[in-house]
Amino acid sequence: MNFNIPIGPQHPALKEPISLRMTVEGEVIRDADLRLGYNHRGVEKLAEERNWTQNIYLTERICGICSHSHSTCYVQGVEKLMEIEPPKRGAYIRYLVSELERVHSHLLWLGVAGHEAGFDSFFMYTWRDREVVMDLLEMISGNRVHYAMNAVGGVRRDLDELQIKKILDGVKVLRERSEYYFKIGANEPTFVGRLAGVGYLSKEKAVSLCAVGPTARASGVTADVRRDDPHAVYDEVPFDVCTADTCDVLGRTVVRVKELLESYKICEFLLRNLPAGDIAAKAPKKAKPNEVVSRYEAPRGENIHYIKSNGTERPERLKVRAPTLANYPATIEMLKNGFIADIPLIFAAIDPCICCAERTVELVNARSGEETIVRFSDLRKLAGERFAKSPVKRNVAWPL
Amino acid sequence: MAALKTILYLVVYPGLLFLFVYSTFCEWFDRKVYARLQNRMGPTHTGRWGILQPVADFFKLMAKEDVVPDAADKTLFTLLPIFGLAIVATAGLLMPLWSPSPSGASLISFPGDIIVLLYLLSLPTLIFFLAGWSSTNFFSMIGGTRVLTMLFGYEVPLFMAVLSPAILANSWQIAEIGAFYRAKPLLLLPNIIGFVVALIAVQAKLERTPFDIPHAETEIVGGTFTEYSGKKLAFFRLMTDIELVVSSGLVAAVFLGGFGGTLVVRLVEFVVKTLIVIFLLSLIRALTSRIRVDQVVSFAWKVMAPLAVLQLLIVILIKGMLK
Amino acid sequence: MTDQERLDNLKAALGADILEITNPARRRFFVTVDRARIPAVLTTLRDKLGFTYVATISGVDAGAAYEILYHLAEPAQGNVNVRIKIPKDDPHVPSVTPVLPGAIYYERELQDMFGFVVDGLPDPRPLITPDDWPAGNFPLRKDWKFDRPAEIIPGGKK
Amino acid sequence: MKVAVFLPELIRSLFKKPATVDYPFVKLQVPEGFRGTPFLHPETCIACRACERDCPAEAIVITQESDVEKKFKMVIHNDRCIHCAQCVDSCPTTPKAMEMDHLYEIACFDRHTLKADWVFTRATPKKEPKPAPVAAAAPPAK
Repeated sequence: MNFNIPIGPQHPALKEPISLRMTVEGEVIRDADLRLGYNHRGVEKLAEERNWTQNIYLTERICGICSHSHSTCYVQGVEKLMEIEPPKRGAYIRYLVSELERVHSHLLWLGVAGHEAGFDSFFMYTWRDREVVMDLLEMISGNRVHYAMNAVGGVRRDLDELQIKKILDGVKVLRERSEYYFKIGANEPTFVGRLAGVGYLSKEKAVSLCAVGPTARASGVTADVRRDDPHAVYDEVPFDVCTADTCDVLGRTVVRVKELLESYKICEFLLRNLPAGDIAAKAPKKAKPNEVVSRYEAPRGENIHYIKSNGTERPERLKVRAPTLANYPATIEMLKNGFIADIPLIFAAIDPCICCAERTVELVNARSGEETIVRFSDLRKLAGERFAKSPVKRNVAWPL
Repeated sequence: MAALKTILYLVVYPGLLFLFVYSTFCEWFDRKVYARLQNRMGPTHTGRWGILQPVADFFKLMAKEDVVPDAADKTLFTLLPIFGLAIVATAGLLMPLWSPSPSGASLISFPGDIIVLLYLLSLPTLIFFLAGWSSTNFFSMIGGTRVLTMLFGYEVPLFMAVLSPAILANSWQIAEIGAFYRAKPLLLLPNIIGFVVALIAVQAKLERTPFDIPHAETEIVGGTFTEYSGKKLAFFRLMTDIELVVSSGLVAAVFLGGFGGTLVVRLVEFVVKTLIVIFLLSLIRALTSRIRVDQVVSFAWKVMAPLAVLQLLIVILIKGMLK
Repeated sequence: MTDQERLDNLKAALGADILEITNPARRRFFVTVDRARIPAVLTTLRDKLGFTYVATISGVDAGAAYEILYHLAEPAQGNVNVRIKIPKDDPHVPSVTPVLPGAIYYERELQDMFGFVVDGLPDPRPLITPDDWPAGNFPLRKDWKFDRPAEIIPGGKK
Repeated sequence: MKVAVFLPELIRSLFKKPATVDYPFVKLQVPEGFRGTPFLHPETCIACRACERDCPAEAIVITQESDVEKKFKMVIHNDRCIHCAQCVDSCPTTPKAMEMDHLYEIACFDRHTLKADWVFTRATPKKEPKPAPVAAAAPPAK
């Protein structure tokens, strides 16, 4: 007996709107379908109307969790277009923030995984400890979420000795915490029982469906842009690419925890070897006509920006591809033959950032308050009409 | 006059009013302990230490709009919360709290009342299933089937676990079991396995983590209660709270030596012992992650049921030795 | 591997399919090929050089014609961007999803955003535009202009 | 397989002070470099419109009041502001005419109350540096 259940666009397991339509047989998922487009803001079109500086903040707002990753990816590209090189100190600070952001994103994900598995204590503890890194980021950049650290040609804020000391202390605390939780989290039988063997994605499938980030690495694919396409500081910093071979949600958890530990190492390296000097180079207002592909390893996987300039102070085209969109085909594959109970876990395991993945369409009149009201009343009218027309049906079937 | 008195018992103590006050207090206690275990604050602002928060929640829900789905079976949909509340409140009367007569310890007390109590505690599960089913919502229906699937898991271990102290006490009356263990408190020790099994089974019956599968919000939204709102939801929530009190009262009565003495002592003992049980339940809730419904059933039959049988064996052996 | 070697590899693998090839930055290659040859080119790249990973597909409105860029990446071979040009009056493009299954969402996105017709796409439903999106509106084309309505703040005194 | 591995952490938390704060009653200090709402020091502004050009949210509008008097009006739409502080970075004057304060509780019922405006005469860049303005202007909102 098959029936369809809609997961989303509004569902407690999804913090952002996306529609997953599951065909289930009892508790087992037979097929899954995906519908995007509930969260489109038209960033790519909008970027063509903004100058290079304004676009930093626009790209930063593509995502709330990995805000630094998109703006870094964009700024890397623009720097290449303008043929400037950020000073060493600026680059170090920029990628220090990147790594701290990865720490906060992975801690957030661990908490979310705990919550999706119904393990709220784990959720509360990881998020409590995440506050440490959030406070560090707020101290460095002046804000908790949108750091606004990037400028074309470097970063906007410098670090002083006191701040460096505070970050090192914070990283130390975080490392202890992460190791402790990793140790006990990996031993809690109910938690491990929920994660192990769930959402299987074989290595071949991960490769052919172009999975990225921890999703791919948990299937044994050693793909990491930081190593594959070394840019800026990453050819100087020693770090390992973390992989797992269990191909399930447990593997993805392990990969993320290992990456946390790697990120602490990178942060410490960057801080200990922070060179003196300027933090930003002077950037011109305009860029020569050219095109550039910029890649960056965000916490969720590879970010890729394609930027084309036309000699003015605005980009001709800015194409953004966020890691979540790349992981959707793999998600569909993972969901098949899983249990309903595992939907949130499997879906959360790619660390979906729906507003990252969706940004292209300009929603008609979403900015105008009045239109929204009109739309709402229209919606109500429509709903009322539909409700009146439809005969009362009890088309339910015994699901067992 | 006697009728008036009975009505007073039913409505005030140990009936509805007492159950309402005490169950909201227990919910507050549970929430507060759960929050403190997670290093949070928990309810803080309504009343002293937020103690009135569950009451405030209840009245707020009562004032909310009540939506009945068009496709739902309206009579059943409306009656179920009332039935559910009535059932658990009746079960509450069986608690050995109040004795108009010197012999029995509860308002209604008769040989075999423990069976009736267990039966009354099974009914809410059926109510939840019907509630989910009559909502005609996919999430509710999945929740409803999960409720029933789980029932097959935990019900038998719970019955067997509660059976063993009764066998040892040689009585089917809650008050008598309590009195037996009050006389011989050392005999409580052999029942420790049964106590653990009963705690876990009660946790499952109350649908709390790790057994909150029927209304796992990240999977199936509100589960059985997805379509419920307003007064009906308030009734269901109150029903869950009273069920928590009654179940923990049952566990306390048979495994922690019951309640005895004068009215006040009896009440104090009841409060202390149920709060201990609720604390343990909260601890379990904070300790574990939700498991899947197939894992529940296999856990119940592979671990809990054998343990309960083991407990029965121990009790029978001890009984033989005592004779 | 140096960029020169990578360039040579590409030239050896693709041969006559290459209309133009540039190497503007470290590990970045832009290859222009003919529109009809794109599935064949991607198959060659996949089989000979191991490009299984398509990072994304970008459509560009380049004024006189549309362009589509297939951004492929491989750790050793670097980042290869295969460009095809599409005349504005005939926006047909063969699908590469049979070659690289991970490309399906990017191709569906292209259809929605640029109005390309991707021939042979296994699942051609709209992906991101709403169900009631008016036909013939392709937002990322340069001639698609959107007048931002004046901001009306609900409530308020002014 | 271990059971109840989280117990020590749970019990420890039970006797610890809560990690959360009772927000509206207890407030945490924001760090020194916090980016709150932007405001203008009208006496140093040279009306170069660099902030207006670079503002990603188009939250700053500068208009000339009259041609003769060099009088300008600047409106900061705090309801649109995204608090990136790019206006502070773009400001070419020393000392900066734009500055961020530490105000973060700017939610209100009417968006119009969030608009702050200043009417000022354009400062002419002088040879010798001006003394720092006395006491920052009052925070604009609320």
